[in-house]
Amino acid sequence: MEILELIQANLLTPIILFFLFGIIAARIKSDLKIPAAISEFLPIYLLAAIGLHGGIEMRNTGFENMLIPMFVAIGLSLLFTLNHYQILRRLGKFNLFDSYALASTYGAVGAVHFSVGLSFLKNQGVSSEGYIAAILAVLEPLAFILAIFMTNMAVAKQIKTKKQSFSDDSTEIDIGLNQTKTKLSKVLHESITGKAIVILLGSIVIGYIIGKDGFEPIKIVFDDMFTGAIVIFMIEMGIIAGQRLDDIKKVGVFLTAFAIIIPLFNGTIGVLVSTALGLSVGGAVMFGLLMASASFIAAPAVLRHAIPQAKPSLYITSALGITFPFNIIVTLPILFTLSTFLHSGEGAIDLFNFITEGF
Amino acid sequence: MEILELIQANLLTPIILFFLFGIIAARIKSDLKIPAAISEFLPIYLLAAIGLHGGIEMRNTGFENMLIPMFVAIGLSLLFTLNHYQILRRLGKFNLFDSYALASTYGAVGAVHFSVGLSFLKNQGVSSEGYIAAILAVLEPLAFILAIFMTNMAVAKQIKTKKQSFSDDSTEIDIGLNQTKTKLSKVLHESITGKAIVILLGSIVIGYIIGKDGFEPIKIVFDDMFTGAIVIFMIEMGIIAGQRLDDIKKVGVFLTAFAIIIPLFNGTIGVLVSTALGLSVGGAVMFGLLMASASFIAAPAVLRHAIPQAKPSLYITSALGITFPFNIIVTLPILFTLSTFLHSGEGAIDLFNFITEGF
Amino acid sequence: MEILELIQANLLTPIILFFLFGIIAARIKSDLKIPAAISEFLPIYLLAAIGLHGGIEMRNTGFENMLIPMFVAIGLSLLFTLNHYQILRRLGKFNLFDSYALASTYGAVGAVHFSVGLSFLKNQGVSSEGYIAAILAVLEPLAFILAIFMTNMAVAKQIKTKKQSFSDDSTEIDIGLNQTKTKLSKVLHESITGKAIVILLGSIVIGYIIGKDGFEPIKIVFDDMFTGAIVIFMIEMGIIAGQRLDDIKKVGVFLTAFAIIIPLFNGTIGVLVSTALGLSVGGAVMFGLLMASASFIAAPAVLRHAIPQAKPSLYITSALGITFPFNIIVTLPILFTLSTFLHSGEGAIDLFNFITEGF
Amino acid sequence: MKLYNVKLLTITCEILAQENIIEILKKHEITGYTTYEVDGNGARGLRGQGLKTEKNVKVEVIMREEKLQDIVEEISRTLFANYAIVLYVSDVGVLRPEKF
Amino acid sequence: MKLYNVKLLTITCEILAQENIIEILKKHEITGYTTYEVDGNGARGLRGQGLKTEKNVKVEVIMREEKLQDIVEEISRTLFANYAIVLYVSDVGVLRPEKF
Amino acid sequence: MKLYNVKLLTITCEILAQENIIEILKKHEITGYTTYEVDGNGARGLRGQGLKTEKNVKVEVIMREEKLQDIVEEISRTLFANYAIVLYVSDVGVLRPEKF
Ligand SMILES: Nc1ncnc2c1ncn2[C@@H]1O[C@H](COP(=O)(O)O)[C@@H](O)[C@H]1O
Ligand SMILES: Nc1ncnc2c1ncn2[C@@H]1O[C@H](COP(=O)(O)O)[C@@H](O)[C@H]1O
Ligand SMILES: Nc1ncnc2c1ncn2[C@@H]1O[C@H](COP(=O)(O)O)[C@@H](O)[C@H]1O
Ligand code: NA
Ligand code: NA
Ligand code: NA
Repeated sequence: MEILELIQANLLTPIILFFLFGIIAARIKSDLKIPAAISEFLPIYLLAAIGLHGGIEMRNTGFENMLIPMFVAIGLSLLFTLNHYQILRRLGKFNLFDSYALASTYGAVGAVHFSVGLSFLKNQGVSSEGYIAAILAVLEPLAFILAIFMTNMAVAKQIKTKKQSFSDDSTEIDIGLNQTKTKLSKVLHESITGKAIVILLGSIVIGYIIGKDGFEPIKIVFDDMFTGAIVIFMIEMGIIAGQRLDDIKKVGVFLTAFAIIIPLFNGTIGVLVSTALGLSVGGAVMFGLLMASASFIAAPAVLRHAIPQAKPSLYITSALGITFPFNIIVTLPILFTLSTFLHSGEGAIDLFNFITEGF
Repeated sequence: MEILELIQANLLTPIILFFLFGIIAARIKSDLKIPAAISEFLPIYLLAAIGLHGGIEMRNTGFENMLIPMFVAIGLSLLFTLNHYQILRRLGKFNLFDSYALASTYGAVGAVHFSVGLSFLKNQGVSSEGYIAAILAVLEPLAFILAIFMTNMAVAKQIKTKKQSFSDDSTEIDIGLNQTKTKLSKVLHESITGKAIVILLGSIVIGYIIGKDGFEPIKIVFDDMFTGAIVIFMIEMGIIAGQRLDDIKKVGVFLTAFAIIIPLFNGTIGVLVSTALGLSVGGAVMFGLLMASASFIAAPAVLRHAIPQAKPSLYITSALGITFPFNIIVTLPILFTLSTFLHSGEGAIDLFNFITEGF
Repeated sequence: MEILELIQANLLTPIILFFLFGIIAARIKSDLKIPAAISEFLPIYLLAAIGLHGGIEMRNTGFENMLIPMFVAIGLSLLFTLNHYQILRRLGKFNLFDSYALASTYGAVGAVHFSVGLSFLKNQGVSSEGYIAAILAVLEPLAFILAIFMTNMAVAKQIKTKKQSFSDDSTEIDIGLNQTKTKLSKVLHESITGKAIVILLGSIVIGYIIGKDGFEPIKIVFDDMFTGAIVIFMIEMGIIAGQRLDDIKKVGVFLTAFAIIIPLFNGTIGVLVSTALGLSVGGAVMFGLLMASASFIAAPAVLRHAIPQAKPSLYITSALGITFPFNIIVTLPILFTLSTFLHSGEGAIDLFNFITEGF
Repeated sequence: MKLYNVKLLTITCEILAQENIIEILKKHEITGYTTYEVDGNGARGLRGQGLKTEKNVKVEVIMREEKLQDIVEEISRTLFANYAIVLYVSDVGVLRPEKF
Repeated sequence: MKLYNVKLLTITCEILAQENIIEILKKHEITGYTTYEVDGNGARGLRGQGLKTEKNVKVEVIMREEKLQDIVEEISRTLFANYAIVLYVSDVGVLRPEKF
Repeated sequence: MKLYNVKLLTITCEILAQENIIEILKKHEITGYTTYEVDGNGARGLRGQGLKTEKNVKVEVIMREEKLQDIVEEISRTLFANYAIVLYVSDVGVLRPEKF
């Protein structure tokens, strides 16, 4: 089977192998770790490289065609987030806070996923639309904002209900509502000025301005070294994932299944839709991967403030310990196979039928 | 206009754009920052690269011609420092301590300026005399030593005057004078063993010894990656500059004007003089840039000990928040245009007249 | 003389020059230092690069021939360690703890030595057997384990002797013996899961799996940048060695002589034996260098726990302050000359006679 | 030199709660404090390995006894339930009590 | 808010002794502590420059007075001779004494 | 194990004043101390972002009461005017008072 072969080939790349190595190192309780300064710097570097690359591509290919995929991505992300919430709350019986936190963790996007995806495509000799980096930037805060908004609405409603029963406590409740508003506007500001978005957007703009020629003097650092840098980062990600494997018991069977099925489902939808929108083979893979990805670097920083009642051990562990490995090892090759199939002669026809029937 | 075009072209290079980006990131209160270990390491790396490059060049071209430019640079630096002091104390009405601190901040030289200048020239395909790196090393401690010496002289005089009025307190005053001497010798030692000078001089010597062939195995790290490394450093410099923009109010109009006019003036003199001394187009630019530069990494470390009474918010803010951006965006292209003009046929004649008339 | 010329040529490479520079910087009390995060990261990076390189080579050349050299290396290391102990305890009059600690420091191997050796060979255009990286990994914990075992045996014997005289204290002694066993098994676990071995073994396996093609995308980071990275690390090693030079007085004449003669002796044996085993010119140099090397990064971490009674100022200072500089400046070129000679026509014959007579 | 008695409040908590604490201090008109990152172990398990957001931070605040009660009360009310946090108070002597 | 008196034990020692200390704490059923790397100077000379293994670490433990005596005794018996180490005890007030 | 009462002097100051403080300690024949970098906020504004020279450092010194007075006096006389600095003293118990 083609997919299995691709999964196997993907499994044997340095990125995946060093990730697995990191997991093993953590499991045997080795003291190996990448110093904090390096592992804090690497995401900044990776995002700058992604942004520059995206900006340069956008300059080459224009960004007129970007708007529709962007809005579709936004729409899908919001839909997915709401869908996750329903599944988690109804079927999973998680409490309100955990449900929203998890829903948005999986509705959000992951920059490390994106880096690995770009490297995977590079390895396959396939390119992707530069503007997908811009979509990454826009999606990054989206699911969080939705989740926080919804949580606060829900909490406000609860408080109001309480208010009606004990009508003497109204000042305290008003304060509560006000605090909620302040919190929302603060989280909004924090999300938009968060380092990931800022460096990503900034680099896209700079990449767009400087173009291929201006990029030349820094190409070695921001392009040639990219995969090597990911490899180093993956060691640390593997170690952290490995340290969390014990917590998977706490995550439970339901959430484990959720952490595997949802990315596959969201990713497949992403590939189908973006192919229908006319994205290239590689572009559809990246689009699908964005939909499939879960956030494990931005999520704790935002959700801990915004929904402090939610348990971080749930959303970090499932995103980093289950979904991330699954996505880069299994989902990514599957999405690639799917996209290749859809973009080949027959796939395109199939998809055409699928879409026309689907709508 | 040619200069404006060059300024514009320079503005659109990754170095400048990422610096501006850093400023914006700081202004919108993003939490973006380069981890301390990285931003402490980068100046060491940049100075090693500058030094190796200079040393290798000196081996190619010899350093017999280096002595005259070196002494002229020393002379100019000292003159400039004294001139700054007069302007700041008389016209600017700054107190003695702030005047000397600021005078030497602008009399001193900046390694980051130098790095950006080298990259700018590389971009323009112009080379420069390797020995200018050696001049950088020699100038680095110079202005500080002068300023500290003058400050201590002034303080000693004040104390002596006091002594004559209250002749009973003489032991305390002698102690004061002794402390001053200790301080001066300590600052001297600290300046000369300061990490910037040590790594710069060491690398020059090593570059000279190993030459082009010996450099080959480390060329990728110490040459090819140079501009990419500056870009990363410029993000952090931009962030720090951006954080200080609020303090510019405290700096006041006079010092703001000083921080713009003085570098332009000193830089122009530098280009003129070095061209007259026979330096190449690129060499004259680097020489001028040295004269135009202000120190914002070494200065706080030296001046805080040597003239603790001076306000660091003045000298750091003006050097990093005003002069540095102005120099790399505006002064550098101006000096380049000037140098190109002077080295072209007509310029050379003009300069000859200018010089012969001038003396 | 050929050796002197080679020593001189080696002396003038960036690696050695920056090491000497670091020593000087420390001696003049410069505040130059490489930030901790960088100097903690560099050994991990170097070991990953060594491992990948070794693994890829092993894939090319097979590792069937590896077993005999591996076992010979193990045997030699253990023999050397015991030999060191006798010399130190009998001739040097060191106490039991210091003797075992020093014996194992010199019986163990040094990854930094190995990095410098690889770079040296690269510079000479000579390759070496990839499986020597695997030997490095296996030897790393070996001498420590032996030394700890011997120390604990010795301590246990002492305690038993005591027991016979004061037979009332037996419970305490049993506890002591039990603690010893726990300690040994803990040190064993710690050694095997120590970051150096883990990253080295992991990278060998990954290198073996990915091969030359899979290595391509990360070659720039893990191969081309290797020598540049060592140079940066050597600055820090030089600084640390320089800071310890004062302690050499405490080390004493005997240990100083030991720290120079033993590596030369062990290294020579290593080259002779490995040449006899059929290793290539470069392979024999690396094998000899392993035998000659002393451990100064792993040693303190292991020995401080395992033999806390031993003075770290002895074993760190002699290994890092004396043996390491001596080995990379003098021993390495000597071993190279020896190996070249042995592998050339006449050398081979000589060796054949030497060996046949020797056994 | 006379030493004046004041209180030193030390809060060890997960790094993401630092901002909340500093806001509470600001609300009580305290702008002087010292912070640094630490590792730790406690009821919420080992902290400080892995992601930066999993670190702990210590916040130390010298303050007059008058303010202590309210600040401690607000921190414990708003943060104890959801964050990894430990807080303690000690007596210290300072030279310039007017600074705090 | 009532503050309850407990003890704060602070140990400053070379980083390689940290594990030994935490084991001693564990043996006495204490799992809460805070650690951070520091530089230092003392009888065993300047520490914190150069190799990571040459750093110092501070270990801070809030505990009830009952356990203090035994822990301090064990640390001093097993570690004082061979390691760079300094230890001191102070009085602090906490809100939730049951945590310690 | 008897604990002996000594003083713990803690100085939080800008990193460039660290050397001055250590010199003062040396002058009073104190060679034992612990230092670590911290961030802070106070009368001289936020410190610890940006340039390394803008960081704060904490210097902790265990000493006998006899020396405290003079050292505190010298630090406050020579450094309070020009440097960002805060200093406090607390009581601690140690096992080996002869070390300090
Ligand atoms: N007994 C203790 N002594 C010192 N620090 C503690 C103690 N218990 C907890 N901590 C610190 O407070 C943090 C949060 O504690 P906890 O909420 O119990 O997980 C821990 O990560 C430690 O840094
Ligand atoms: N008087 C002191 N005050 C504060 N810390 C000290 C003192 N003496 C020693 N230390 C710390 O304890 C560590 C070990 O001390 P020592 O065993 O004396 O070398 C030193 O490196 C310092 O960090
Ligand atoms: N009330 C306080 N509590 C704790 N630390 C403080 C306090 N005030 C100032 N500091 C620390 O002392 C440093 C210098 O203070 P200042 O001289 O007031 O700027 C600050 O940067 C803080 O690290
Ligand atoms: Na997603
Ligand atoms: Na200047
Ligand atoms: Na050896």
